[in-house]
Amino acid sequence: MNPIWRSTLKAGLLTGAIVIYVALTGMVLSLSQRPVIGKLSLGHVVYMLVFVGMGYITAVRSPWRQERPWLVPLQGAVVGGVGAAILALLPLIGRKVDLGWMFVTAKPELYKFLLFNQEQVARGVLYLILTGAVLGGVAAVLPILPEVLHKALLGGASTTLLLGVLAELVQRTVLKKVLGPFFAYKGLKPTGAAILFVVLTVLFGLQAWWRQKHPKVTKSVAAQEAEAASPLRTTLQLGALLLFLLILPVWILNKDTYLNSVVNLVGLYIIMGLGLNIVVGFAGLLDLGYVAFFAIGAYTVALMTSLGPLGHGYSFWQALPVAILLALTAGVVLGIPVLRMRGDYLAIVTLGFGEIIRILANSDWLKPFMGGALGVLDIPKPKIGNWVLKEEYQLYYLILAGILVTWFVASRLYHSRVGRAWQALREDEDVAEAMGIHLVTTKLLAFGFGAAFSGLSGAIFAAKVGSVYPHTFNLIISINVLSLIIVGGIGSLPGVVVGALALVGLPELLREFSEYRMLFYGIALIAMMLVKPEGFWPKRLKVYPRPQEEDAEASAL
Amino acid sequence: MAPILVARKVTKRFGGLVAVNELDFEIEEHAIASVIGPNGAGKTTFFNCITGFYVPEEGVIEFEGKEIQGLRPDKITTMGIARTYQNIRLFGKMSAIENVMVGMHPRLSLHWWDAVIHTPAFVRQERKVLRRAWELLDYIGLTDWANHQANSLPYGAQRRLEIARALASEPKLLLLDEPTAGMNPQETAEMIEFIRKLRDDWNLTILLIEHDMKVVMTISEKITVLDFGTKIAEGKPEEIQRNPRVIEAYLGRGAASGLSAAEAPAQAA
Amino acid sequence: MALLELHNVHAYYGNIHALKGISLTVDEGEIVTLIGANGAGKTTTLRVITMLLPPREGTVTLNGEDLSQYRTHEIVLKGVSMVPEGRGVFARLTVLENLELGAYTRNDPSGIAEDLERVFTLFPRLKERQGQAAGTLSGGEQQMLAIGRALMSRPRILLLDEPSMGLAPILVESIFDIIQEINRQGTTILLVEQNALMALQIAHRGYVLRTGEIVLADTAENLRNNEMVQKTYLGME
Amino acid sequence: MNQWQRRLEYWRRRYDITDVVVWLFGLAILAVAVYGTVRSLQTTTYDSKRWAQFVVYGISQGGVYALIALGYTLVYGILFMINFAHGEIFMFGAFGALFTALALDKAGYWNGHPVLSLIIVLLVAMTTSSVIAVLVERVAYRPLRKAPRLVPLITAIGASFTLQYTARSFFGSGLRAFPEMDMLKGSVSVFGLDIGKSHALTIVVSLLMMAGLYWYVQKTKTGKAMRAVAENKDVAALMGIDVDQIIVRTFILGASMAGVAGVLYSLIFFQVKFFMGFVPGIKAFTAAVLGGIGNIPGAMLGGYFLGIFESLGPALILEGLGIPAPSQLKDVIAFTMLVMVLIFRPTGILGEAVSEKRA
Repeated sequence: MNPIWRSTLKAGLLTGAIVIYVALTGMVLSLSQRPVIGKLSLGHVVYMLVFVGMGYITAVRSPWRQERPWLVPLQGAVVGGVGAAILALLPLIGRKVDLGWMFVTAKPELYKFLLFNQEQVARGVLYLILTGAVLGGVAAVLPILPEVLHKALLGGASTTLLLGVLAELVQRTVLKKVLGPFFAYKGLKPTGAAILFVVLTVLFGLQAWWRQKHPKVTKSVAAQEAEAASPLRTTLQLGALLLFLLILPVWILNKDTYLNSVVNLVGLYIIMGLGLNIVVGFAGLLDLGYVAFFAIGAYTVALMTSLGPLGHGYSFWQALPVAILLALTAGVVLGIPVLRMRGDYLAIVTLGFGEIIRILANSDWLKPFMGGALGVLDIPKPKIGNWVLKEEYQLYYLILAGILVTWFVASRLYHSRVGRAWQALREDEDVAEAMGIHLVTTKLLAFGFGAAFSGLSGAIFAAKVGSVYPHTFNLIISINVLSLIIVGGIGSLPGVVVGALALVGLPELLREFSEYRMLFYGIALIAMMLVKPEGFWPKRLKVYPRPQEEDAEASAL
Repeated sequence: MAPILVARKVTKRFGGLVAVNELDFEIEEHAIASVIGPNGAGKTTFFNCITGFYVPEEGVIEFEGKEIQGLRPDKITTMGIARTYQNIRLFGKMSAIENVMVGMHPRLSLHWWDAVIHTPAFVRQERKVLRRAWELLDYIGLTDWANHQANSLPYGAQRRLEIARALASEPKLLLLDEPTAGMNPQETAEMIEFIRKLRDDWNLTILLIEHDMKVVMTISEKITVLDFGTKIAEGKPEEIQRNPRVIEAYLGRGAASGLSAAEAPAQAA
Repeated sequence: MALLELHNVHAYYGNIHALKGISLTVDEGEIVTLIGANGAGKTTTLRVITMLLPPREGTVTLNGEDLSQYRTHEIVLKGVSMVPEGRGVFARLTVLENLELGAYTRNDPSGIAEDLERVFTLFPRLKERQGQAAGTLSGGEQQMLAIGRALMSRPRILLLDEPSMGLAPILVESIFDIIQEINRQGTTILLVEQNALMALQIAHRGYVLRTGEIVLADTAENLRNNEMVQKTYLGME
Repeated sequence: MNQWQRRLEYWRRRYDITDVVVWLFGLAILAVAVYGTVRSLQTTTYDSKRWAQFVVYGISQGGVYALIALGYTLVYGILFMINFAHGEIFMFGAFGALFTALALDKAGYWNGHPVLSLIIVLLVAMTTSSVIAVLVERVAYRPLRKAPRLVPLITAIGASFTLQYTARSFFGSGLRAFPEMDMLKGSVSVFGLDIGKSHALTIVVSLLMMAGLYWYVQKTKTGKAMRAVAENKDVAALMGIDVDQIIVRTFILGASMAGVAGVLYSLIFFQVKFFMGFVPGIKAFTAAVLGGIGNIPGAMLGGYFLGIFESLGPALILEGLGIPAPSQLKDVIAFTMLVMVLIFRPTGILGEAVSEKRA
């Protein structure tokens, strides 16, 4: 057989394996009640996207793209069709043999859903295979189209789908005023989807056409140097961003409690991410016990301010500095013995430390002081004068302030002697030491800052939620924070925000997916390292302009 | 002139292997000296003892009259010794200028809180750092590469950048580990000139390890020859060239038994 | 036809252009030496031949067969064996285990036993120490072990990378004697050496490398008499 | 005398205030532990038989840790990376065992032919674990072999979570009961001690597996190739060893041990769940580090050491300090011990001193 067809068949088998995996995780069935566009449910989307994606990838990689483009859609159809045929085996086997004792997700409802609720099994299987073939084939058409058309259709289709998935977000925000008519209660109306698709495709097409006409030139380093010397534009951009952030909770999100609480959660993760980014991103120390400092911050505020029997009656503002200080102290105390260890040992010891804090908080031994498994309740909201920050959109400003402060500190540290020492350390510890950098104090500084930021985040978290329990502070939080800085772009400050939005905000908005969140994290971590290890918003080199005195020379460059 | 660095009876062992054996060594201030010897003779190990990467089991190393053996590398660098590496070890993902700025680390004094608040002293210092970094890049002719990632630089530029990074720490003694390795004759000739200029411009003492005999003979005021961690000869280039033990260690039996290369029996015929 | 032939080979470490168009041949039964300063590309050439560093351009052929289609462990099956720089003995394994690994690709116990005897005849020291961890051997013994191990695969061509490195002159002599002996028994040898004149005494032909290029290629005798070679490796004006 | 002066001088130069703080920190914990132990031995009511049972229980638990730890150590020894997903490989082994055991139980074989059933279950568990391990190696580690060290460590964490939550989705989030075996009910008496039969089985099987592994690595051709690859991959390839293939075999070997551990663990605790790999995983990793990671006898020793310490520790140390419900804190003891070992012996109990050659 022709090797290209053989590899196409292989791709089809892989598609089948992936689709079966997706079906057996239970995603397909549990999301089948959530409409995206008309009758098309999220359950349909998750497995059909595999056909689309694999068909598209096959086409992009196809050696026939140039010489025999007419065969490419056929390839895609084979990939999708074979994948669907394999998926069809699941209901076919499942109806004969009980798989439920092994796979809890292998239920008759799933089989029915996969066969499009057809009474006749053969017809259901046929529909399924046809669906796979058509989707794979259509997706494979895109890469052989002219580039503008390709980009336009891809952008239009994926954005329409995304809007359908994020219907709730649209419904609750200011966007409703514009897009409201296109949406049903949940998901898009079919007509709305069609109109949106056309409009978006045209828009994406125009943009792609513009790009083609005016290709983006990467600025030369010399131009960047000149720009860095006069930072006016950056200042303007920053101002606009700040304005947006200030009006976000009230005007854009309509004081919606749910959306604002999501935004606040993202904010707390951003603070933590900025802290861990110093430890992992700047200094290259892998800390897996980062949640410990978050817990210390939260418990400090909880115990100092709680109105319950365990509390001591201090105000939030009195407790906040204590929380930060205690977290910092814990960071340094842990850091001193641990930071002499080799890199990989650091990971396991910090992980152990995170567990220790949780176990201690949960233990009978410390129960009289920390409440054991029952936690600490009745934590009052912060007050400014007589103004109580009790609503989520009010707390937002507290968190925003926290982010701004941590961002400011992190970025100023990064561009200083200390920040350069951290980077040197990350690059080559031995040479860094030979450059006169004291390893332990430099690492301790990173660890201390990371811990302090995490403590700050924990302190606000306690006040926001109103109660703390030991089981909240498990390893998963540490992994979340680590994942978000990696997905965003390790060492990059904007990357932290992007990562937090993608890994904390998006799953919160897609509550249907919450069951599968950790699964997605795991896959995201692997995929990111394999495909785009530098992250979505990679760290960029800072451009250092020539000093002012030599302006004449710089412009000559 | 007084010696800037003195080593007395320095011994470094790895397991059973004696890498440096009771080495006595001196280098005068403002001199250029070389350590040569076959591969594995203990040259780099000796460098590592000076810079604090290794702790010699025995012996004393004095720098400007102060004992330094056993001190950690960061302390030794702060005292005024800087080095380059046989296989270039730049901070690859930082820009060229940042590499130089890291080099200034031991000469800067302000703390993290100065950086956060941007105290006037900090702003002044950073401005100075930036200016000096550009000056150093100017000096080695790499201003065009200033804002490029260090590991994207061409090979020769990386070698020079490593020297600039070492200079940034304002050393009194500079150790160069095979500065001309992998260079063609013209680049090598330029490097020789550059090392001389370096010494004069920065009032340095330079100690180098080198394999290229031509470089060694041209540039050194004093040569120390190591073999098996032991010093087998020391002196001016002309003396070294004539020293039979050196010829033996380097050239093997033909030369050692008094035959010139041309007269050696062609056993391989 | 030459046994081993490199034609216009270019190789890179990252973006460093380490070999800039090397062409050389080694004929059956020869000892050929590559000499040059540190960083000239001698070791890189050997790494290219064994595909530890596949060339970006050019061809490496053994007996007319292109080697670049194989991975390193398959090269050994083709009859190429290499003694790496710094000997590379497995320090935690015993001398005997090291030698056994040299015959990893072979499945003829009697032939292996025969070759083991041959190695022990060449290096009686190794027989005495066969139960000892290789890391406890002296430098000279490790070099012997590395050479013996390479012979265990019954190579057609043996690549030697700086066998004299870090050895006392007396030992260097005996190692070089043994190399000649191995060659006399029928193994072709490509020898990389810094100790240039020593290498040129046992080699038939030689190549001089400088910064990734071959600057001289001649018979060993002519190279020994060459003024530039003498000057570069003696530093004599 | 002179020697002591020199040593003092050496210390004064080489170490600074942070080192002193670390040692004081370690010594303080040690002092507390010793004080607790003395108090416990003075006051508690346990008799010597009870103490001995703590030890036996610890050895059996330690055997499981040791088997898992071997997987960490084998992979670390050859790739110098922490295979964070190894705990999940253990968990999948246990699930493989669970479904086989359920099927055998349904067919009446489980108690009808217990020895045969056990062997089948062990083989299935080893196979399941191996398949998962090979999959992880192929997808998440092999493409990144030349990447910076942090990168495969992160994919390992990712693989760990993917596997854990895949199991959760596939097999449900609740506990699954592992069928009990009549043969393993009750206890045997050895030297006057009553040892639960399943504990006894665990001890015997883990010892046998470890002996087998040791033999395999020391004596077989593949074992020798593994050790060669661990020392130097390039030179190993020059011997004609297919390095990738040997790495896959190493993963299989480690996973098989984890699969066996999964069966033994299920036989002791009678339950299988999707997050069961996490705690034994980090404990086993701790054990591997304790013994000196990369070192096979070290992993075994570390496993037993940790098992015994964990079993004895709460009663021996914490009770004397007057801490209520000390067994809640046994993980705290385990991790504290890890920190202590790393402070005073950074390369673990049997680990070789990492040569100071760096530059």
